[in-house]
Amino acid sequence: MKLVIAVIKPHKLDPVREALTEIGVSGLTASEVKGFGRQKGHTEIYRGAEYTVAFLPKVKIELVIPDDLVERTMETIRQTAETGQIGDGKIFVLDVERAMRIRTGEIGEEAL
Amino acid sequence: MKLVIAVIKPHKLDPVREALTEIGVSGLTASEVKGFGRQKGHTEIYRGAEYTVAFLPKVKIELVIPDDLVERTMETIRQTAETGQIGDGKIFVLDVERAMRIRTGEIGEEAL
Amino acid sequence: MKLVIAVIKPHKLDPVREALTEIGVSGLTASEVKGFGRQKGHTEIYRGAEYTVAFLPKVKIELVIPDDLVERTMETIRQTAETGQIGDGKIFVLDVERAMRIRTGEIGEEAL
Amino acid sequence: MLCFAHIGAALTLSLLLPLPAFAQDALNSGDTAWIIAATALVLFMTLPGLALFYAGLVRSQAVLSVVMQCFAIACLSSILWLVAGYSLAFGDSIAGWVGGLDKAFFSGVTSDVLSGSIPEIVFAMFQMAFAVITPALIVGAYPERMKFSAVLWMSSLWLLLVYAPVCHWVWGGGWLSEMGVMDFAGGIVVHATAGVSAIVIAMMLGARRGFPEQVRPPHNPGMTATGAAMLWVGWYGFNGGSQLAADGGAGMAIATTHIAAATAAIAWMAIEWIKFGKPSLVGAVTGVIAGLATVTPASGFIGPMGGLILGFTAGIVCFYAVQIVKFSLKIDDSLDVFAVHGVGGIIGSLLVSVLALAVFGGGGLAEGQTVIGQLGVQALGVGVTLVWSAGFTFLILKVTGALTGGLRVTEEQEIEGLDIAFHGESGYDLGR
Amino acid sequence: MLCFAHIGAALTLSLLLPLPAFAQDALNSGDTAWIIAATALVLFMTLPGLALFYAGLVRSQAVLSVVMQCFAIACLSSILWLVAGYSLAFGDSIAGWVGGLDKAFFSGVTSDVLSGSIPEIVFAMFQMAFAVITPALIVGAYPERMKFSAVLWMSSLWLLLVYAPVCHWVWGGGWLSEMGVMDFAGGIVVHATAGVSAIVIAMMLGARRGFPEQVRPPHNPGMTATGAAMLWVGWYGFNGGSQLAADGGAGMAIATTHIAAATAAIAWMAIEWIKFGKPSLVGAVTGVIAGLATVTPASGFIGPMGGLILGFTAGIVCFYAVQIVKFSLKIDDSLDVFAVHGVGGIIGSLLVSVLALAVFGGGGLAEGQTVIGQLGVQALGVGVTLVWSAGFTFLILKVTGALTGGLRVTEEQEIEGLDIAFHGESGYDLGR
Amino acid sequence: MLCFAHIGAALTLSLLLPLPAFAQDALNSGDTAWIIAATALVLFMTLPGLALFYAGLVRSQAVLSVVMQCFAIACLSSILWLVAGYSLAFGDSIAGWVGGLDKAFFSGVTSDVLSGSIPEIVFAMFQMAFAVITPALIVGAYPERMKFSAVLWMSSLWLLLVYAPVCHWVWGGGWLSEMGVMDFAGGIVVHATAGVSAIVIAMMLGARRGFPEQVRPPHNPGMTATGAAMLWVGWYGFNGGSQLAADGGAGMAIATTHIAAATAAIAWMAIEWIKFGKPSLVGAVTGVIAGLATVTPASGFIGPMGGLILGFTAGIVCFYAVQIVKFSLKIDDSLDVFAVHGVGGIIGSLLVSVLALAVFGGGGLAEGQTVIGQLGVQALGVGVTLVWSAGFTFLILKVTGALTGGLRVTEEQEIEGLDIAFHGESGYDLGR
Ligand SMILES: Nc1ncnc2c1ncn2[C@@H]1O[C@H](COP(=O)(O)OP(=O)(O)O)[C@@H](O)[C@H]1O
Ligand SMILES: Nc1ncnc2c1ncn2[C@@H]1O[C@H](COP(=O)(O)OP(=O)(O)O)[C@@H](O)[C@H]1O
Ligand SMILES: Nc1ncnc2c1ncn2[C@@H]1O[C@H](COP(=O)(O)OP(=O)(O)O)[C@@H](O)[C@H]1O
Repeated sequence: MKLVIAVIKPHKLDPVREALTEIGVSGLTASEVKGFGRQKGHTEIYRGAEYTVAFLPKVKIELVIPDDLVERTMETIRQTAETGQIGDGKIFVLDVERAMRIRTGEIGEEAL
Repeated sequence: MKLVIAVIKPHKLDPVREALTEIGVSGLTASEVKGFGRQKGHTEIYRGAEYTVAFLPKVKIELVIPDDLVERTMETIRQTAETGQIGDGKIFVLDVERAMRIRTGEIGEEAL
Repeated sequence: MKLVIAVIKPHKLDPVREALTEIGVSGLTASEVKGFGRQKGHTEIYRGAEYTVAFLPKVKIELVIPDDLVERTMETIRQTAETGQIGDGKIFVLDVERAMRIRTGEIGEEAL
Repeated sequence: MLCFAHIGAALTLSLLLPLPAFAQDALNSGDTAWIIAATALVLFMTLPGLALFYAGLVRSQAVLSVVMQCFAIACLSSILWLVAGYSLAFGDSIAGWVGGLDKAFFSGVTSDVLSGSIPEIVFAMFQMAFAVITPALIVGAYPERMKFSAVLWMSSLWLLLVYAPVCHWVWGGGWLSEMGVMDFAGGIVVHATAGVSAIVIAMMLGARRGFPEQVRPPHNPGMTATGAAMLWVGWYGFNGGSQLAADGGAGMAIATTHIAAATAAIAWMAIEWIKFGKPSLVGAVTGVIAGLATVTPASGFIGPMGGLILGFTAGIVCFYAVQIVKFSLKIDDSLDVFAVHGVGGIIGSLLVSVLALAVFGGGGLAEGQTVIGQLGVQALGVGVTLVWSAGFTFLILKVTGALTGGLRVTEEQEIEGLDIAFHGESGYDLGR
Repeated sequence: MLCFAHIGAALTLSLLLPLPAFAQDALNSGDTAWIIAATALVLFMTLPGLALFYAGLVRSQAVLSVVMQCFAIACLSSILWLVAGYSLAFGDSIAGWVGGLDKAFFSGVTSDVLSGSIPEIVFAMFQMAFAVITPALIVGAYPERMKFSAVLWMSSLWLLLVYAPVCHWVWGGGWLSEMGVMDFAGGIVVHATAGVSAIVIAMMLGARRGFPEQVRPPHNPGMTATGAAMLWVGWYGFNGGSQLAADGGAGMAIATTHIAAATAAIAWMAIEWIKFGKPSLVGAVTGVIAGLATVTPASGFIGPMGGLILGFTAGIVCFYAVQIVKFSLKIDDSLDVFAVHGVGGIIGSLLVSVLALAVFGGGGLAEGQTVIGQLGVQALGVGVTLVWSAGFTFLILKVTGALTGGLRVTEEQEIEGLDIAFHGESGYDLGR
Repeated sequence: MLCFAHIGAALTLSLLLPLPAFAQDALNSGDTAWIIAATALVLFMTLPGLALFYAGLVRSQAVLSVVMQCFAIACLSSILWLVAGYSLAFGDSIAGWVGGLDKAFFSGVTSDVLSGSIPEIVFAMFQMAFAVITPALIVGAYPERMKFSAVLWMSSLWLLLVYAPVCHWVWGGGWLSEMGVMDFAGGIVVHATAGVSAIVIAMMLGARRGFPEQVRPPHNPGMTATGAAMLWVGWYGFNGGSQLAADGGAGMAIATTHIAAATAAIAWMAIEWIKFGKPSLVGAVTGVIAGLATVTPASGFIGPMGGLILGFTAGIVCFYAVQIVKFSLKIDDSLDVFAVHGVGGIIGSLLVSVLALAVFGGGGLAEGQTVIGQLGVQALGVGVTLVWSAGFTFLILKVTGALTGGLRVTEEQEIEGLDIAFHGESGYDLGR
């Protein structure tokens, strides 16, 4: 099994979720994160004082999938999350050794 | 060392934390996440407009532990976090190559 | 490529980000987390009722870097994030199998 | 108001109360005390009341922009009211259609000139508070997608071309008041004008991204409820103050106002409970506002019974009006200005002709006026107001669009949210 | 109030001020102006004051449900007050225990009927605001775990069976007012009734999941402080308005009220500082409310000194009352309605017999009444009120439980939070 | 105020209005009604107005500490005002510099003693509300880094040593009022004293960690705007109430106040728009407060025109004052108390000598006084007040530092935030 971590633009979360369900992904976990990279942050000015906000709001999705689904998952995410603008984000893949479904105790791919 | 990632129901965080301390886990990191899976989300209605909330509030805990503790950790989390209801969550295990304690610079299992 | 996960004190985020940029890290993702470990939490008292807050606010940074940058990255984070006080946090390193830049579809180290 | 409230007051006070002889020709400190307090209450309705009511209903990325729009409109309207608005509304009538500029810059409105039993400056300020909230009500039509510059231009022109004239017709001694139209506190002047203009703007501006399926739910219903509560409290000044005296008429006005608000909220809750299985807070407070808007034109002319009837009607009719506008007509009048304020104000302005009758506990119609006759006047007043408001709003938007290079923000700005895009601020920084 | 405040007013105004001859038999526009404003202030106490005060103290998953309960109770109580409540409280007395239905639907309360120097409709609305806040105070006893339907049934029955009668006894010319009980603004009528009922409900409903160790801390103390501040400001209308006139008596009432609030807050802060090492905001504002509740029955009868003494007592006694109820008796009166309002109201209702004496700067007791004698009357009034309130609340809960198939929500609903479970809304959507 | 507002009132009321004969020597219920309401409005300015205005501007980890400081100062000041403050300000003058202790504990201020046409107890409470907000204004100078104990000591001493005497000079019949200084509602007494003291404190306390580059932006601008709106509404009571009557003078005071606020906000917005490309909400509401502070000393003496001019001046001058203090002088007067309140109050106190002239629609200067003459008196008043306030604040801080073992919190406490470090609470618990 693999853990796919994708950092995307917040308004792309729902489209990506829907696209992934269609290719048979059973579940995923999302969290709000702050991203720093090539995309510039913005500056806020209060009473003349400038505050540079280096981090931009992003959403991180994490999903564990069977090895054979990795290709399609990455492709799906890429196509759905892409806007062509700088700041679209990244996809990373890590290896997962074990998985378990808490409710049933099932392990391995059954747990997904 | 292994990184154990568990996604659980929010009100199970404290019980799990206590149970883990008892079996000798020295620390962990938790974060609020939104989960999507078999468990249905709910719909909110404002002035007649329906909003389907696909994601449910979950808590993700991440802890790095020595290899020999993996079994007991997974068991402990499963037992404590289980409610038998759909949506109890998952446990994933990944391999960790290195660890370091910032305060002391200790590395490896000493860092945990 | 490696995934470096560091849990640090919140007010160290900006210094660490700046230090990492200097050594050539192209980007990173940060999130607000709650940490539990050796450092004691605090208690809040409302109308005489004590609430022990076991978790402390921490910031988790995740960055994927080329293998050769791991040493310097860990050192940089350690030096910048250290206060010498208990609770300074940890650094973990995991292996990353694949990476992709959503905007361009570039893969591997080009994606970083 | 001027004219009718006074008849109202007259009706009320006549005979039964031994009135201090100088009541109408000298300063009455009690009346003055109440109208000054009422003025503060009406200002409180807009700032922070309406601002919070609306701001809680939008996405968190636009919360500040909504508050900012309310503040900016309040400031602009105040200045414009001083400069010309008050005079256009209450200056010497030009053929009954608009006031002259004789009172521009409040000229002649010194602290020792009276209007009835209160200083005219107090009356002018009370009216200013109305001129502040009316254009601000329209903010609910265009949140999250209109350029700030366009908001300012449009609101300013609207105040002078729509609000001031209609205010003159009804309260400034214009043609409608000549005909004896009944609008105690602004069903026509405030709610009908704002409501119909909101629809026009929503149609010309277009819907929010993703409307109707994809729009985000209200980001802070508690903020909305807080604002609604402030509007409710402030409305005591809005309707009770329109009596322009501290007497039983003012008391009855707050009674009918309060009862209508409470009844409408219960009706709205009931419908949601039946239709959706759950009564919501946003629904309940929307009912409150619907009841308040609906009772406004009638508040000083009717009795508690009338309040019950208007409140009940408001709760039901406005609920379905929202559904029709949003889901049948697919018009993104985002915060339902027309369905709640417009529809409510119109209902109230028509039903007052019936509910003012003594049988319903009302103060009765003017000497020798019949229900049918009054209904005709009311219908005419509402009709002409709707046409005038819609027409001028259309023109104003055309002009504004030209002045600001389009009314609408870019898609990027809408996605990022107006707070950062137009004001360089973010609403909540709650992290460490 | 009716009876005593007038004596109060009399005491105050007599002799020294040259009163306009018609003071008591004609409309006084100044008094009317103040009471209308006071009515708005008292409504403001509940909406949004009390709603925010309570909502900030619960978990974020129940914030809306608390606000919703306050709104719904406010609306229901208003209608019930119009329909029957006002008449049960102020209608022709039936043997001194309850009013008749002669004033049902405010019949006879037209805008030209006076009550003292103000229109009766204004008096009726002022009283309505009291009828709105009293059942809403009880919301603090059962947050996060009571069915919404049960809340509505219970509050409605409670208004008619507990509030209205007790209000009649004390202010409506009932048996307690015959005996000369002193309750200027509601120590017995408002705080004692609500406080003891809260305890009964908390015991019958059971504690929140995980009480006492595991309950979550207040989710938004700033919201609670905002509500407390609004309650403080509104209390000027609550106590000052109970004078039913704009005179020195009203002025003295707000003075004693303000001083008691400030003193109680300081006392509470001091205790926390000593006991826990840190004075908390939640503690300080709880002290404010304790002081306000405690001074309420006495506010118009005492002087500044009395305010200091009552405030100091309130801060200390109520602090320990909270500890006893929650941690000794283990009763989850979640937001401390009994310990703060009940205990405060009782203390004030008893101490007024002493502090009303001229030596403490008070206005004195009624002609020929002694401290012991007055104390007896007060104790009797408090005692009977506690028994009546507790008894009927018990019965009402039994009936309500039967009507709603149990008072309590399921554990799942409690965990998920009432906002989503019962109203289909969430309090904060601050994410992107 | 006492003296001048009365002349103001006189000017206003004289001749043209047929005054009830007993106007100045008997209770006027209308005037009393307004001043009681005004007192509630001024209390509302501090709680929750000012508390929210300031709390929204700090980091989320210090939001509660700011609200707590406002509450604690309000409570302490109220008690001190009762005990001695009122007497030091309004007791029998000792050589024109301070009042005696004859009115300590409000002795002699019974409910039947009049001050002008209102009960003295009402006047004393109205003044108490001023004594509450003035030291609370200074909270903006030292948020996030001053020990709570130091805040309490300093504020208490400041009230007695700075506020009370200056209040006596100007309003209590002291030397400045003898010279005919014009300060309608507190440009000198409130804003100049608080403003200059703020700067002194900021300098002695030192800047926040990371100032100026690294400080966090306002954590909740919407909260700040809500507070600003409440301040605006409450200011009607602050300035309008200072007329001490419900008449045209009070009406004109709220008119000039409102117009100045609106104009200053627009001016501030315009500057930001030009300079930074975006007008911000925080900027707009800061402009509102600048306009209100600036018009305060003049509000009852000038006309609408004067309001426009003062508002415009305030918006521009205060904007640049902020830049100079923060970025040129690098003084961390964190929430700009001096730049906004101090500078505003001073400008208004000087310009009133010109704008009070009839040509600007003002009520004119006192009999036989010239602009130059008046300007001299104003300048002297401002000058002496600044020196006195700065000097005593310096001494008070030295004493306080000694009493509390240093004024400043530790770096750890500052990083963790004062909410947890000093009050054991956290502002927002919005998680599951
Ligand atoms: N090396 C990295 N490790 C982890 N996250 C990264 C890394 N580089 C970028 N990111 C995340 O991806 C987001 C987008 O990256 P950015 O460089 O701004 O644009 P793009 O991906 O289009 O080149 C960043 O905001 C950050 O959250
Ligand atoms: N494949 C997955 N990868 C990552 N997280 C998952 C995955 N499947 C489920 N989750 C997380 O686990 C939670 C519970 O999963 P769900 O399918 O709803 O119930 P259950 O685990 O009982 O089958 C989800 O809300 C989601 O946060
Ligand atoms: N085994 C672990 N796995 C994951 N995170 C950990 C682990 N141990 C500690 N942490 C994180 O590091 C933070 C600091 O650890 P702590 O033991 O408190 O101090 P120190 O790192 O100085 O020994 C904790 O708050 C927690 O977020």
